[in-house]
Amino acid sequence: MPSKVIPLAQAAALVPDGATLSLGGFTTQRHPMAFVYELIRLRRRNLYLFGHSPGGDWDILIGAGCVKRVELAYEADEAFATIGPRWRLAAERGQIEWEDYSNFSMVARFTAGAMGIPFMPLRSLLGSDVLARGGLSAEARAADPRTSALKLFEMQSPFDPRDRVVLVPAIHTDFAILHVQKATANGIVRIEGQTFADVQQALCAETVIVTCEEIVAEESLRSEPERNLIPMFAVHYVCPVPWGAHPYAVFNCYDYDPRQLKRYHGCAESDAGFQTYLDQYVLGVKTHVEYLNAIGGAERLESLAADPAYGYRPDLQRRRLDE
Amino acid sequence: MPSKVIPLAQAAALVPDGATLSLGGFTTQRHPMAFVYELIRLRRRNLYLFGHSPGGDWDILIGAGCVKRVELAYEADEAFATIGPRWRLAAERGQIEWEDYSNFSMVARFTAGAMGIPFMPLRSLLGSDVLARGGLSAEARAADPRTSALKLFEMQSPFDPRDRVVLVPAIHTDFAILHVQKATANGIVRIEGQTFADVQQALCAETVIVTCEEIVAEESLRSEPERNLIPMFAVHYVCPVPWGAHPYAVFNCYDYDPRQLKRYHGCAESDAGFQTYLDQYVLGVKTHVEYLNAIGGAERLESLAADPAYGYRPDLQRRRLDE
Amino acid sequence: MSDYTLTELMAVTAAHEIQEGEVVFAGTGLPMLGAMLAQRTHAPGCCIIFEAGTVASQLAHLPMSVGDPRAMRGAATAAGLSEVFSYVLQAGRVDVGFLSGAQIDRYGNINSTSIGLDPGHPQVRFSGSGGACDIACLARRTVIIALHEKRRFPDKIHYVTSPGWLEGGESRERAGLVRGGPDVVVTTKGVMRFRPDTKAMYLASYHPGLTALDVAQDTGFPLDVSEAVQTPSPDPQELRILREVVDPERVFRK
Amino acid sequence: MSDYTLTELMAVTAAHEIQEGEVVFAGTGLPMLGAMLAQRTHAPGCCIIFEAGTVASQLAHLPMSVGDPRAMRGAATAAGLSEVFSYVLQAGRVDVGFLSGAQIDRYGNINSTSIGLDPGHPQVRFSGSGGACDIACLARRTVIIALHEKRRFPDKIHYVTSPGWLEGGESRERAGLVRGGPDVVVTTKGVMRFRPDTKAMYLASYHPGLTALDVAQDTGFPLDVSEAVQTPSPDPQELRILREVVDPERVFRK
Repeated sequence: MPSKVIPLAQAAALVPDGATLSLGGFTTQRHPMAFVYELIRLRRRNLYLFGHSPGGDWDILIGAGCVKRVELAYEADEAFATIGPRWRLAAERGQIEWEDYSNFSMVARFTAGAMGIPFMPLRSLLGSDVLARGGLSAEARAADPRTSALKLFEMQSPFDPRDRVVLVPAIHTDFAILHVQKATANGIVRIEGQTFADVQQALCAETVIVTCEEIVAEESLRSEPERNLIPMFAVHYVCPVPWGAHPYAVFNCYDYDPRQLKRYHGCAESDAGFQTYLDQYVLGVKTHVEYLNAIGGAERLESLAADPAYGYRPDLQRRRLDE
Repeated sequence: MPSKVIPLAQAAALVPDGATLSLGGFTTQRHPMAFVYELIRLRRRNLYLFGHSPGGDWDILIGAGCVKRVELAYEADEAFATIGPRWRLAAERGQIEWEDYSNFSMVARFTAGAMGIPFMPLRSLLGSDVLARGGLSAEARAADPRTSALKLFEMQSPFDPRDRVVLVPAIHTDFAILHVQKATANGIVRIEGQTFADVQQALCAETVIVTCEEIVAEESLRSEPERNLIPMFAVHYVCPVPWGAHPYAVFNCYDYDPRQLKRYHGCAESDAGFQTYLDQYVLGVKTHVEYLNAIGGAERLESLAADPAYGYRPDLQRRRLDE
Repeated sequence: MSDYTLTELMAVTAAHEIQEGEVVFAGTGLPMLGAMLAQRTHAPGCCIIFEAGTVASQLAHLPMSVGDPRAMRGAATAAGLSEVFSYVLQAGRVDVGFLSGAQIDRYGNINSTSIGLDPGHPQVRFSGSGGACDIACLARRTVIIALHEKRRFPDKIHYVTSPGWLEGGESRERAGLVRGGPDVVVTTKGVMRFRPDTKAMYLASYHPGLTALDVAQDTGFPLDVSEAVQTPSPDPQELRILREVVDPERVFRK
Repeated sequence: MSDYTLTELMAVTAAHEIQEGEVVFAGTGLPMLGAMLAQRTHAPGCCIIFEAGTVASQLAHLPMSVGDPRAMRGAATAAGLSEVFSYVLQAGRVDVGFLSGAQIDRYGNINSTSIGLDPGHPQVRFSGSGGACDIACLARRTVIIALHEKRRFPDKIHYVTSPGWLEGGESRERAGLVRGGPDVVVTTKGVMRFRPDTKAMYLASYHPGLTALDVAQDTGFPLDVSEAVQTPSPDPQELRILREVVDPERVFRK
């Protein structure tokens, strides 16, 4: 089977302005950050993002002006920052369009898309303003096929009229970009640890790009097929990008980087600070290798490398950092 | 956490007459046969079976008169027998009630039950008599809450009226019985190889009984949690039953037994032959160990043991058996 | 005939329906022979899928069921029916699926459920759909394998287990099916295809040793044979691989 | 106060809401402290679940997010959000879920989305639901953790992110919710519960150093304090475990 391996910069260039996409990972783990930085360097505009609980991957894209609309449940780095600073400011300033869902409903939307059905029924959302209210008008929805015609639809079960469910509409994106531990050149993917909604996000996308810590031989992944969750023919491009999720964690590879996260959140609270961060760590460097040098190089990375017995760094200093 | 281990006979005795149940496995692999033989010895009656592609596990239960109604897509041993002989005869003689579905729709019904939703939408079945016709009358359905009020329901998507889907009703059974390779005493389960619909069957059942080839230490399964698919609190009872799926295969443990399958299918074509088989291999033995002796004992079993490099027996003679 | 059997001819003919790189949803028996032969000859990159949960197997021994441990050999992914049916088949990722049945009508609708006008009181009961209805509804195209006898190709079948072109024309699309439909029928007597407009079956080729008329006479509905040619004989190299590599145990080969 | 902090008091109080053997859906922060403390004290068999995909973790280090690699430690199952939300939460297998928010009303409805009457033009935007709405709808009962300030307990919240008892009485059931509802609110000032009939919040206990009236005055709706007692102080053994075993790094402990 032909190789699907391409350089990161070439993969990022596949995403045009106005594209719909989802990014793998969850708050503080396995975001395709190297890919995100490339999109910012390419100055992509008017992207439509779909996610459940993204973190700084979205926040920096929003701050860099790449994003027109988001459909989401949450955007923050949890204990590192309870709301993404650029997302908060963009929302409060009216610089971004959005629609609020919950994690379960967004994941169910990806799942419906992945399964090839138009909707999924849920017992969540009933009684909430997530169901009762919408961020986008009917006109805005009708005008743009990238967003579902209806936000949600409540119905009675035909099998028992006392049963009420909410139908959530399927998502289909142009792209899904995942960052994983291992992949083969021909697109077999191994995710270690929590899978989040990466599988469903991949399977509801037209084009799937996987960045990985390591390209491995086919036999090594075929020997345990129970752990390869994405059919290989659904993966279109594979990019080897070691440390590709920094400053976020990758189970069994490295931990999150509390110092860099603190730096980001410190800077991103103000427009000027954010621009400084962008200039220093994204626009001012040309490649991910240069980025890794900018954040502290081998010494910093070594301090984050996972202890194989834990899959993370048990001695990592996470609080009371004085730089 | 307290142990969930109980003897097989005690576990089987939990299933009362008239219970609804599903059995794990698919045609020729991982059926909880030792449990099935116990149900026959207990002379259970009026069972309601739900399945996608069962094999001889159902056929022998049907033949032994244990079953009142089945909802299914298929019942056969594939290349060993293209229809289960006792199921065929029971259907042709009007001795059993049934409803026909497809594999996908039955699995989606289990999945809906497992997910806690009343139905799942599908794009299959449209245009077929599986959708257009039913085996059970509206009166029969209304009279028995063990069966869904409607077989199926066709609807337009509220998100796009051109989209049509079939809603399949959730299944909830009293029991699910699985046979797996490994389990811990407190209910962590490891399935190796194809999972079939075992996970969904377990999760839509009120009580889950797992029979296993081997009870293993908790650490050995917790070290690879990505491969334990059933939340441990959903498993109620665990029974160690080596060779518990014979004459069917268990990946990485043993192959199917072509000679015993030939014997069954040869006998089961006639009422007298079937009774002889039952007497010799089920009713005439008291325990699974006695059964294993009856089918040939250690010598036969050794000839079926899997080659670890394959997970099955590459040199197994499967055709042109002359006993 | 000659130096090959009818089963071998059908296996080779079925293999030719698989193109390089395609995703193939294979069932037990002849479809496995065809898919494995294609993978060992002209379509090494075809991806074999079994509904019981395996994707991209590199079979070393023929499975006797789609849930056989042999299907695990070299698989890239192993999961369950739900993953294969929803994420692969329903999502539109299967290029070609294989079907068979007891009765087939002129539009490629298939009965594998029962004989008798009331399926609730069958004269003969078969195994039922299994995954056949789902493959018929959701694969991009299907290949039907069948024994060719007049009673198996009747004017009207007793139960539509697996929808083909329904009443022909655009009736399949009108029923709400989003893709697919039967592409070819490979039988013990010939190869039939479907007219693009009416979706009626016609004879594309008759097997060596038979005539087009022989096939038409063994078909229970009028069969247009005007374009029929003789089915090509298997290539010796294909036969060798089929016999020595694909099915040396003669699991399905007769 | 004394030899423990307010955060420690709240963590211990939250831990007491978890019973032995229960399935606990925990979020980042105080709920993790409470769940881990319960597991190390009176409820060793409680099963800690994180929505990002882990079941029955045996935490060695406090996660800083529910998707933290630390959540993998000793887990019995690791999968994704879909498995946890559908097979565990929606299926009714979660005994207790934890919630927090920026605004909470007398019926335990929670706003964690935005301040301002039009959520499309927020004065202050928060992170949004995350899994909170789902936990509020689908757990068997919920424990709410909050800072206690008058503006955070208003007469009317601006957005119902997570449904509590809605308008009280049987309104939750009428909305179609099949189970659950808030059981208790643990704040920086006291512990509140809900009347079985009206579902209105009342003060169950006020923290040491405060009076019932103090709490009522810092609440934006009328709060029945007639049954309020003082919140029990943490047991020294619990405090020791919280400090030495659960959070020696002071990740969440203040």
